[in-house]
Amino acid sequence: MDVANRTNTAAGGEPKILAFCCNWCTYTGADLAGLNRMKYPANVRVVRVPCSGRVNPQFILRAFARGADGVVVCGCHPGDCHYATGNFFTRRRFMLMRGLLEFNGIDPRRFHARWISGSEAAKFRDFVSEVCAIVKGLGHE
Amino acid sequence: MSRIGVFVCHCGTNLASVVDVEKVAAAARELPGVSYAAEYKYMCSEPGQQMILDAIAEHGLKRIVIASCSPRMHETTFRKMLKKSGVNEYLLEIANIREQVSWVHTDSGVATEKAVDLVRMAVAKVAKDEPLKASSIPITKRALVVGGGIAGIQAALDIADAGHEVWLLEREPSIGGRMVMLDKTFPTLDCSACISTPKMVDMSAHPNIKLLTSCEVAAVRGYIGNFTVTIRQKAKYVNQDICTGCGNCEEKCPVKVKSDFNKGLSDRPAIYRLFPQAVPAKPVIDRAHCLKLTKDRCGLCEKVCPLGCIDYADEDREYDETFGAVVLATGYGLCDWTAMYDEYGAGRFADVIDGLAFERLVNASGPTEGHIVRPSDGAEPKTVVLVKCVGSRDPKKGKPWCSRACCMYAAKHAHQILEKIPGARVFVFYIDVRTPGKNYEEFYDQTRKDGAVYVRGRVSRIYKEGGRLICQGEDSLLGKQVRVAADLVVLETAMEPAAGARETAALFGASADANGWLQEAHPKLRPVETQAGGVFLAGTCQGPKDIPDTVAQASGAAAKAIGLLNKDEMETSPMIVAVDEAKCSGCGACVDICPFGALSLEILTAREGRWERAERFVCKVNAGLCQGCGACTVACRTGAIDLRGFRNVQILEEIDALWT
Amino acid sequence: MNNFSQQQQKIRSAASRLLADGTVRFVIGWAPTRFAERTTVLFAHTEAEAQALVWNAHCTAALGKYLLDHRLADYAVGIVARGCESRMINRLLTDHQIWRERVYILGAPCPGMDAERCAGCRERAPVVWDELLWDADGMPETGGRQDAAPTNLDEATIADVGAGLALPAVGAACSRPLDTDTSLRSRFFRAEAVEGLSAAEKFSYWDEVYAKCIRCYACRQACPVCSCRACYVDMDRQGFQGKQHSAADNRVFGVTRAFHVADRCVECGECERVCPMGLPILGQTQKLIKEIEALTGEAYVQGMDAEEENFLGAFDLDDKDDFL
Amino acid sequence: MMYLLKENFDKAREALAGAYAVVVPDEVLPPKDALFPRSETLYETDRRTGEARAAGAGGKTLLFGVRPCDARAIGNLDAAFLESGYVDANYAQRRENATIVALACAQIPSPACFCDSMGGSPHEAPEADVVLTEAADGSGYALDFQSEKGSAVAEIWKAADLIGPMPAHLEKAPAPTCTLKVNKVPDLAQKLTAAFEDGLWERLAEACLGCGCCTYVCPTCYCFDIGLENRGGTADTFRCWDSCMFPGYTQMAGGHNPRWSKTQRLRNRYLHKLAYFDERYGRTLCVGCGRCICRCPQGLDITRAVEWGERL
Repeated sequence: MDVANRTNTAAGGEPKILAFCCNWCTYTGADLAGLNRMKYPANVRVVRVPCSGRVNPQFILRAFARGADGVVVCGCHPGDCHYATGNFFTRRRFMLMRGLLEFNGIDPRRFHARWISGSEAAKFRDFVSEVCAIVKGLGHE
Repeated sequence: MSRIGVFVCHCGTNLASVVDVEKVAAAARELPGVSYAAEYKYMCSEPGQQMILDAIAEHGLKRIVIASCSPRMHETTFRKMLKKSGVNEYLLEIANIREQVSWVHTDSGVATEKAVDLVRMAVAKVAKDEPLKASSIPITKRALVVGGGIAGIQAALDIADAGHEVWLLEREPSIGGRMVMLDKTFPTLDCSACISTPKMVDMSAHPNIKLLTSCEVAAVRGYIGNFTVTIRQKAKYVNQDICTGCGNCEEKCPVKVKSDFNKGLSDRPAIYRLFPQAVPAKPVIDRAHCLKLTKDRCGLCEKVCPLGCIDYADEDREYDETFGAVVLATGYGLCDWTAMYDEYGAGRFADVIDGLAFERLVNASGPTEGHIVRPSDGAEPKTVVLVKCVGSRDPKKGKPWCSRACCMYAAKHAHQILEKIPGARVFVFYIDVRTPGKNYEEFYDQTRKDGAVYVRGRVSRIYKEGGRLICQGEDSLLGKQVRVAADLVVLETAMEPAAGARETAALFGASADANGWLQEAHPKLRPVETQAGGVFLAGTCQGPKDIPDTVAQASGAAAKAIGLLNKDEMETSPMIVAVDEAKCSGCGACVDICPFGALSLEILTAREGRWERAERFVCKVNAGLCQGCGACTVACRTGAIDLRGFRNVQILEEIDALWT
Repeated sequence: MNNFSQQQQKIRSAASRLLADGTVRFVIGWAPTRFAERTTVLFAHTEAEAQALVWNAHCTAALGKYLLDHRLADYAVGIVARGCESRMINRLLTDHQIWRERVYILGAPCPGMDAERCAGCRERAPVVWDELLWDADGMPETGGRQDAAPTNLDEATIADVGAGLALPAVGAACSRPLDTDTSLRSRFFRAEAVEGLSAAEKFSYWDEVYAKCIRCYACRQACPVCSCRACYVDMDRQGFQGKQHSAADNRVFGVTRAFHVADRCVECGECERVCPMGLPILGQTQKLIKEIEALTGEAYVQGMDAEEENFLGAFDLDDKDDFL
Repeated sequence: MMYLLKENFDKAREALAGAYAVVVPDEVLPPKDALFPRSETLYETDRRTGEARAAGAGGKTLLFGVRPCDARAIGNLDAAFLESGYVDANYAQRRENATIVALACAQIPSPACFCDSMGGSPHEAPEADVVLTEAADGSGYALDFQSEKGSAVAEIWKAADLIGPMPAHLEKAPAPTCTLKVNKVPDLAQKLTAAFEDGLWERLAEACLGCGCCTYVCPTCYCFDIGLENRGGTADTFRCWDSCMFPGYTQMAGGHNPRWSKTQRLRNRYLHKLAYFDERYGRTLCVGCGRCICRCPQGLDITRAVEWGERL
């Protein structure tokens, strides 16, 4: 969690952003961005999970503890979950976790969540670019 | 050492033109656990796969990472390939360096760096992969259809025609449902009974179909392929095996009860069949009204029965049967408008009736033999008002949804009145006219040409004046109040889910939406499936629809059930959750999360510490129901429940791999 | 004025009766120590031992967690339960950890004890009991602890009561980043004290806290919500948390612990009271409850009954996602 | 006898900062952290080559203001880490590099102190290199330099002109006595171990929460665990404090746990402090610092076990 000292930007490198993407929506959307040859910053590293409901908030803690500059969690839009309700739980979990991170002095601009469907390749591109710009702007404290 | 092999694909030039594949392979060779790394033009091609297989054999590789296109593309291909090797097909990870690297980044340097990172993550994860084995469950080759309306009948016939055994369960004494109550069907005006009763006869004669009437689902255990259903057979008091349906008993029975089937427009005896063409064509005793069963007198039916079929001692009984697939076709009911619309008289006026009652009035086999008369005095109405959207599209008083069929059957009713009563006038109050169906708009047009007057607006009040019913409302096109003095008012009321549908569906693990309509797995792409594997939806239980749509969906549900029953065994994904009972504290947090009802708490009795027979709760996973979403794993603080293939430790390793 | 003496007598007679008639195997309550401002926990197994139970402002330890030690037992356990203990019991019932029929609850409405954790307490009367020892009327309903009443050592029949020297609170004499004022507090006093800080200040605030943490896990052990058979932190092979101590590792533990109890915390404050290093960790859990209340717009108090729905085990189709 | 004026106390500490990393013990934790850290990397391994590199254990330290009981506790740690037949390299290196400056207790620090019942004294610290004892008039400290390391400290202070001979009219203040008295029990170790199966252990443990607080604040608890953590290309082998109060301490790989109850764990801790160590090294491990009594959230008290032993 030692963001200040261990981030990549602190070492002068490019920031690394970890993205958890659900297999059925966002991962598919990211693939579609590729199929359409859309361009976005190369700072994002995707971890594929079956459902955003699989993403344990402790994974986010781990990523920050290891030195992530930013973490994003993406899933299907509410109501579109491949497993019906997984992302509804995701929503509550990360609403709480985000508050807790902020409370602990982790800049909330380093953590983002977004619903991105399998067809929203452009939204994936824009979101990744936006987070990347924000995180680059933050640099290190 | 893990003996991991890494194979980097060029994908022709798709990858290699941006990513320095040789550099990726070289970097992979330096990763902990990696024994071998290579690159090749097309990994997915025959020679590419052979190259991997050869490398596995030559270098004794135990785990495989393939850096190529998206796992959504070729994960299955490579899993199949691994089946030919000694490596378990789940000891495989794909690093997606095409869709998520070479196609989206232009700078070769950063793209290569990212590709190396993704390979590093995949290597870290694969080192923690466990060999998994897909298991298979045998499928009971028999379907259960719940509900004997046209949807259930169609689904049952389709499944039976495909060669599978079907049991159809109906809670009423006869199958037929709502469709047999109707007179004619729009837009073709063919006789409803003429097209539905032959299907009912087919049903009863079909060698693959077993009919269960006066039955309910009491309980369900099991899951896709193997549902053990407890069926409750309600007492019929008539030995159905012997009865020939001669009808003596029905004639002699002294009791008169309002007929539900005829919407109270006629009477029936206490020993009765639902309607003349009922299937099975044998009577049952209505225990609530039979004098023998309620007061222990009469006994006439027993005396007149030539075959001694009557058995007053008959009792409800329950028994278990196993089915591989289930089609829910529980249908709809009409909303009780009398409880919602006091301004329409709330049932005080005998000549304000609902659409289904009108169907019975106009039906040749109905109580009036097809003569449209006023229920109050039997006179022929000259002016009839049809009110649409009673209960529908009215979130304040009724239901928020559109009932879909009413626009068309209102047009049909108007047409029938104009046809049967010369000189009759018909006014139709409407909000919108919705006619999306083949030949529907044309039918509506014709009805207007025939003389039906369409008034745009809701009826705000119906009251009696001089023996006639005054319908008052605003004509919103004219912008003024109108009053129509009617002899008969027909309310085209809202469809609502049949009573008990939600509860019945829940027994099978399927759910209902906020309005009580059964929930399909996906509103667009999986409209006949439910979240519960092996449970399918047919007809109006899923939402309001007309007969063609109902039948189409029923055949769709049947096709899904047939597809399931055609298999002897069903392979289940091994990537599901598993519980470590030693760690599980039985708190049940995971149980609340599972959308499939795959988790439950059970009491475990075991020796523990000083206690010889300690009882505690543990979570059990129903492998047939778990779909592998893993949402439950987050609720488990201990990590006692974990998702195979995406275990906590695997994901943590992936994360750690990024920051060294 | 205080009613401690009379009430103590009621506890002793009720406990004696339950032990005499065999209703319970033992009664869990408090007993004096050698030190004037300290009590310990006593499992009274006999009527004579029941006479050693005390009730005074220093009865700070919460008793609910002990029920877990006997969760597999086939006998019934008696327990003196204040508001906090009764909420713990409900929580343990909700989490299927104990059997209601094997707990006999002596309800003891509490005036607020001489502990900082009691300062923000809103629910001092028990919410579940088998027997209410005295009426909750006249108990202050919110905030503020009672003035420390003299310990009723003269009434204690335990033989070896020591010199009666005052021993400070468990975590006292450690430098706290916060003041230690124990007067009337708002429900989320700890969280509010941190919320006003800037992000950088928050970060260094917690850095200081977690540099001191010794990972003794007293906070977890005392927590009635931490009912796992195996804590994630004890399973380093599972990968979530290694055993290494560092401010960063300790911080991951602190945040994870808070998240693990997030929607089930009964706000007893034991985690903070038992901390030997005197760390103000209550703010973490308070913050989460604040967040839940902000989302639902409704009060969220756990332990009020045994049939509660966990916030994280449910959802509303219309839950806000403006954090996205 | 050399003498340090009270007004020069802080200067004396500061004067040492050039030659040593000066550690002033925490208020709660004993100074063992400086010799046996909460967590330390033993060696780093390259995960590809398997080459390991020892991490080393730091340079010269000076513990300033150690309580006599804690100094005695360091003697007990020495017995465990250096004198048991196996020499723990990291501990040995730190111990070798450490100079201990003890400060005799002018007042009893806590009502829970009972060092004088355990064979110690608030004024005596033979394990220390330097002992500061307050003069009877409170004007300064009498200095005992008890070793070569102590003499090195004396040289620094002399060079800085901070100390001088103790004026003849001054004498050390008499040692205070602890308020918590525990009777000396002859053969306590044998009595307690003989009562291993006694039901009273369970009664002593009933109120125990099972946290590890007592072991972490204890100056003589030296149990540790060794773990491995992968950090990308290298793997850290680390040692960290462990606690016999945790079930995981005795958990075996196959799932069996010989000390499955908290009674067994508490009994083990008490017996280690009062009997087992004595049997092996001829000295009682518990030094009577009182921290475990003071910090136990539930009011447990190890002296109860001593009293009970007396009645056996």
